[in-house]
Amino acid sequence: MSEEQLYSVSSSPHVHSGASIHGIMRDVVIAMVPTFIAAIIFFGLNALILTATCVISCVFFEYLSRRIMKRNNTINDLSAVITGVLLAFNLPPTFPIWMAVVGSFVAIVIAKQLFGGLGYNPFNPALAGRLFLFLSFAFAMSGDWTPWSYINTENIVATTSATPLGMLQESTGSIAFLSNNSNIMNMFLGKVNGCIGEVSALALILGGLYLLWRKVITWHIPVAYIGTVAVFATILYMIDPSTNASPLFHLFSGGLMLGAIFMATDMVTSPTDRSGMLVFGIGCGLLTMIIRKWGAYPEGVSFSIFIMNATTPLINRVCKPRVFGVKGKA
Amino acid sequence: MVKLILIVISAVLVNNFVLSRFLGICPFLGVSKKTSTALGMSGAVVFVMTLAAAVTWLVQTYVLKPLDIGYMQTIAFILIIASLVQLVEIILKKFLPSLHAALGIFLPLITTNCAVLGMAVLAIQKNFTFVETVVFGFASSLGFALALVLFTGLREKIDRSNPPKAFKGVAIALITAALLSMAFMGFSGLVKI
Amino acid sequence: MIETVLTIIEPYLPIIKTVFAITCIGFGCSFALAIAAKFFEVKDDPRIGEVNELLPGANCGACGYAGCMDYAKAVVMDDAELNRCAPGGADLTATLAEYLGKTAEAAEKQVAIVLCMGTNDAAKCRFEYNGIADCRAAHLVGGGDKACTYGCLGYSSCATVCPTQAIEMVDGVAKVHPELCISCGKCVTACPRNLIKLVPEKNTVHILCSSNDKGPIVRKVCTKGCIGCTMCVKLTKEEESVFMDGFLAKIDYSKEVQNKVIVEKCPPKCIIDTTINN
Amino acid sequence: MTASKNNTCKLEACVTQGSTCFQLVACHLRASSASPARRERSLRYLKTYGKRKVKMNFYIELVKGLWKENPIFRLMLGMCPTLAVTTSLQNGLGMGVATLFVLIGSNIVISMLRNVIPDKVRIPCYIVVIATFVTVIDLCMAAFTPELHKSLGIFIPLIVVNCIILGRAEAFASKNRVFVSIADAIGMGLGFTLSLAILGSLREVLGAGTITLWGSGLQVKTFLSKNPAVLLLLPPGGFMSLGLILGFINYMQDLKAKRLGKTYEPPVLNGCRHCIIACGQSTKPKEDK
Amino acid sequence: MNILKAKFKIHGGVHPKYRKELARDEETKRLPLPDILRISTTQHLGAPSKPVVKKGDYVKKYQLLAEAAGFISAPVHSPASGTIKDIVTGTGASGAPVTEIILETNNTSDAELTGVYPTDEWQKLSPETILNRIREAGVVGAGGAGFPTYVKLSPPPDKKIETLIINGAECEPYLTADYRLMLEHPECLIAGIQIICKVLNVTEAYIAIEDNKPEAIELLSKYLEDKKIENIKVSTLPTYYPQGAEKQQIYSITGREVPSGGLPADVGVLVENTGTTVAIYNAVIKDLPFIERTTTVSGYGIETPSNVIAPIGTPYQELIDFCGGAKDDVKKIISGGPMMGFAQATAETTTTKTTSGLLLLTAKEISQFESSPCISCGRCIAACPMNLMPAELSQFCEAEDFESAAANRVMDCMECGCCAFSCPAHRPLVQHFRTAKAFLRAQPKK
Repeated sequence: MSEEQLYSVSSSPHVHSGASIHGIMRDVVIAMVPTFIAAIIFFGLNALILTATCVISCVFFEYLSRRIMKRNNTINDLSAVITGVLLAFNLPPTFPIWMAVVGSFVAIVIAKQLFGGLGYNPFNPALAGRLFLFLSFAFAMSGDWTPWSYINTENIVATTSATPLGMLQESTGSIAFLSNNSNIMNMFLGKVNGCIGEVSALALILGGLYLLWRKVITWHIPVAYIGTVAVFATILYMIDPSTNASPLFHLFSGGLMLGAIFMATDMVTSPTDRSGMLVFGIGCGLLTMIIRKWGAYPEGVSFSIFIMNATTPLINRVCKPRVFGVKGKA
Repeated sequence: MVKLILIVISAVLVNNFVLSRFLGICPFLGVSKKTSTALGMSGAVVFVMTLAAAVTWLVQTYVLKPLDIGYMQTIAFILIIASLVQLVEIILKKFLPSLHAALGIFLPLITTNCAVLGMAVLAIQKNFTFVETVVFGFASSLGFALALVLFTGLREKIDRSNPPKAFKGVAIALITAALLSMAFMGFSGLVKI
Repeated sequence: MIETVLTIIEPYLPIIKTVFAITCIGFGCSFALAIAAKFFEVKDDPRIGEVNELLPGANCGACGYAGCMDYAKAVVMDDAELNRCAPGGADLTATLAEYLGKTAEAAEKQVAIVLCMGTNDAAKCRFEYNGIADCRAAHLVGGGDKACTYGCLGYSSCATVCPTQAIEMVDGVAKVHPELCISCGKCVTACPRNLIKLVPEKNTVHILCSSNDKGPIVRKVCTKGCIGCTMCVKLTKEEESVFMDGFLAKIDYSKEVQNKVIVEKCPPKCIIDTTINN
Repeated sequence: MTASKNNTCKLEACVTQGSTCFQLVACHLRASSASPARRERSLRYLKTYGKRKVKMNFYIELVKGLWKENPIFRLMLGMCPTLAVTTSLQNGLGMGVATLFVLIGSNIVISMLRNVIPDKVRIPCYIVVIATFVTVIDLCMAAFTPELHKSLGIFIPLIVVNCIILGRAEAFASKNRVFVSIADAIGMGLGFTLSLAILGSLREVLGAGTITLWGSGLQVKTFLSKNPAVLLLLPPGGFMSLGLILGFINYMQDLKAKRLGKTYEPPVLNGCRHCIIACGQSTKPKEDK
Repeated sequence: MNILKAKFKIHGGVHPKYRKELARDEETKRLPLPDILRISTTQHLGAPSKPVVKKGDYVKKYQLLAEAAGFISAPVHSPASGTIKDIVTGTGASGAPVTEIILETNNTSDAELTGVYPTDEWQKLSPETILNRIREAGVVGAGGAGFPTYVKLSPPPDKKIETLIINGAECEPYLTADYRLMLEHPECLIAGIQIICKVLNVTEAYIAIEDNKPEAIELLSKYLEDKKIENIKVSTLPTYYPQGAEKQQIYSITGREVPSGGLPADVGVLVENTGTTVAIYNAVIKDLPFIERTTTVSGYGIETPSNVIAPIGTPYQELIDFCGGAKDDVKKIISGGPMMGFAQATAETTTTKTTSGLLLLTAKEISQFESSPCISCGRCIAACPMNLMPAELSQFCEAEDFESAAANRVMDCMECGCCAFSCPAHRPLVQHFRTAKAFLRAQPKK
């Protein structure tokens, strides 16, 4: 009997859709390829080096921490790769390599593995790494923006070596200039300064469409997020166009697209139900605009998503679908 | 009016009592295991702190200042806060037993919640008027409540998670608090007060 | 005159003011509190708190109440039995009785025991189980993967609920460390196969099998199972401490086994004496 | 033998804290290969711990606060000043010394008055005593170290509500003679100072790249001073560094316990148990269902 | 035209690989009578029947073996003549211990029937007589749960049944037994529906069929048209799992939501399985007790997937041998469908009145569960037809916080398996809920 091959017995269901964490993460990686290409086009070798550093160090820290904790190896689920790429996308092209490694450490070890690894982290690891770097090394994160390879003398935005949002904050560029069509077009394509992965809205949207097509993400968070920003910016613009940039400027500047498509939709740290996702997206949008408009920092995407991450457990408590056959709230 | 709104925004978000001023950490870490208890504690703190703001301002302005013994602030305030808490407890127990049952166990804790005394001292340092002090007290406690409730939600998630053994319990709670506090850094510069 | 007094106390004025003010505040506060305490007094039985202090504070729930405080309340207000606190044991019962001026009979100290010896090499598996590592969950899937439908599944549900970590999984079977057991009975309810019993601590001889199958069936699935040969019953005929329940020999825990030779004589060796085997 | 001695200390720690220590004792009993007689004794100890007075000598009292019952790293007391003022070594030391002073003073007075103060109003009395010492140190610091006084700010008056001081008053000074109470206060105060210094220097080195002992007079710059991780000086850094240190300590303890063949349970914050104030209900938190 | 498209779309649901092509075109075959039948007395939901025979008795085909033990129970009849060898405790399909009557068959046909009613004469019978016949024949729901049909057809007087739905959705992958039944015996099915309509005095009846079975839809609607039956309509449902779940099907067709914890009768609807309907037909018109049923034997692990009529109590091994035997790489034997069926430890288990399928699956087809952490992707929530939050519920269950699970309505879970099917982390969600439900049911009511 014991030599005989035993049948496998488990609880139902006995068949599976075939979806796996690895598959989902692979799709996310694929979706980030256009942005990565755009980053290399605009920022050259630096973008490649930075991304490679972050990915390698993230995977290394993931491996190391799992090893020290004597737990199974999880680098195969590719989540560390995504964290690495996202972290790199959130860094300026001239960012020092050793600092990127520190950021990877914070992202993988402190924000993720200390909580038990993928699925347990309450905050988005890449954002934790980015915010740590941003708050620690403010100068390196925002100081020297001059692109390494891409210098277009016709493009004033590029030569002033400041991000569009930075210029809005410092009021160095006139609002009218920032909001004019050619500038918006540059921002849409990515011919501006900024972190390596956030400049090209076009590439990011392509990736987002791929994710939607593969059903990795749903439309709720990105649409709610971007929509809220658009509505908020439109209202401000209508109140006073001379001090407020146009809604299109707000949509394509800074990390909004990157945040809305890749970071706010991080499954682990966003609400699970559709209604909760809408709340989450709207919250992100409002906070982003509040910080952009009144806060001390030019950009509020990372902070807003991070803050909303903290509210996710509460949103999950409140936003629940109505159970079939139950009148009113469950 | 504008100043009152600014005080509220400042105390709730920008200079959150727990996350950026480090006041009231003990209850923040201690009473954040379950949402129900966190809400009870928040209620008790909001109640007591608002009341304490009013009373301490009155004592400061009408007793300590005229007598020119501002340095006795600490002793006077802690006495007042302690008795106030006791008083509230006695009265609640008599007249609102259900509320007492809900908040009762948290009330004595508030005596040593440094957020209350800290709020009173801060309000005096900032030369707030009476109304401003009361609003400040209320908003600070609201900020405490906000941080506590958010943190409790996170901790309920973390309690179901699987940190390495060495980080189970307080250590991981502190790391979570660090990340939450990092999130709240985003509000900095929103208002200056 | 007054002026002289004033000039004398002049340098000390701040001190006097301070003392005066703080005294006044202190006096005012205590006065207010005293009045409040007097007029708004709500009577609580102080004994509840004191009984609560006497209890061990394990909040294990063995007494059947929600926690130690609830039990204290029940003891003082509703005349609950004094011997229900398992962790406190006989000592506590005596203390409580003394404190409340009552008489109470101490409950016998009991410990949990797992009535199965079907370790990994002794008991066979029927199938390859794929699912949650929890006995209750595994029991619901095809009746558990152990070939013996009575035996310990080994997914340590009892060890998880034990408040004192007195249960350890040894070779796929739960084992109770009696010195740590506080007889709260949580494991008894946790075991889906009802293998765990609370038995008097003084009994040291146990039959560690719960299979009520006939001998050949038992022998097919486990080398350590009771085959119902009734040898132990025959050997203890005079003292009547072992009896047959269907095809399973059981110990009558109200008596003590005298003839310990049954430990040696049992063919599948499923009788143990904890004084020797431990 | 060291193992069992260690465990007895742990038991005593539990006794002084008034906490439930089933888990701890359970671990000890299960893992220790001690003789049955010792096991028996420990069990008896466990059963009667509520009633029996534990006798301890001066030395034990003095040393325990430094590590075994370190108020911050082990007992998790007085977190607010710990996190708030440790932006530099200097601040941490200043805060530690101020607290040490108050602790010694209040422990002496309370221990002396322990038979005089009526039980019902003991907490207000303790608070008044503590507040007095706090005011004294507040005024002293304002006079002699104005800079430090300014940078510690509101946290000096807040020593009043530091759980350590009230906690020691309630749990120790009110039950022990003056002599041991002083030892307890010194031990606890030094332990507190030590922890603050560790935390402060860590945060300063990483967050500012310097080590400052006396103003700018004694400032050492480290390799990080060019690109310090400023975040560590900000509030998140406080939480993070303390969390990491606690985790590290737990890890080392766990390793040590494993070497001795025992199991180690990290300290937990259970309701408001960490705050030893005898506020009636709160010492034994009602378990939520 | 009497084909009706379902109007209402339920939330959730999944699209598993159906693999119905394996057995859908196989004509139903009859299994030769096995030598040994082991007839379980737990053929239905409720109290197990009480054996009325004892060891050594000689029984004839159709003779009563065990009588109903209580209101929610059903009698069991002998599927063949032979000698009772023993009455023992065995293991049922769900793994729970059951009492089995072991019958040694002798293949003689000394059947004993009380009488046969001509097909047209049943119209004259009173509803009570029909009901009584259904009860005595031991008809139970053949879909899976095995609820005694007699009980179902006697709703409390305050609940008026207005609509009858015949569930021919057969949304479980692999299974084709009901489909073959509809194709091969439309007349039995329609007559069965008319009997139920008469018993309940219902005028409106729907035959619910998923739109992946166009032949059945066409055949039945043509049959109804030919016979000019107006009150029965064929309702086509979009194909997705669990379209055959009672509450979801009612919603799809009528738009009515069965309240949580309630029965279809609460919204004036009754749902019967096609197999049950045919069994009713057999009971009332042919006076045959429920002693055999059509079972789909399928999966990549069987040589020739087929639909087989087998007597109750047939060991699975007999069915497997009849269908050409098992292939070497069989990893799992499942009684029922792959989404809700029970995996078997051995092929020794026997068929019952509720065995709709016997699947032999290879390692390629089955899923492997891991208890890896939830990544909160929300797919289970999107898939849950009951609108629950499986991700959160399973975390409560994992932490053994069953009270929170109950507060979040774990009891409303019908264990359809959509959540676990779509979980990328391969979490054993359904098992968590089963455990929680078992725990909560064992708790005394407050």
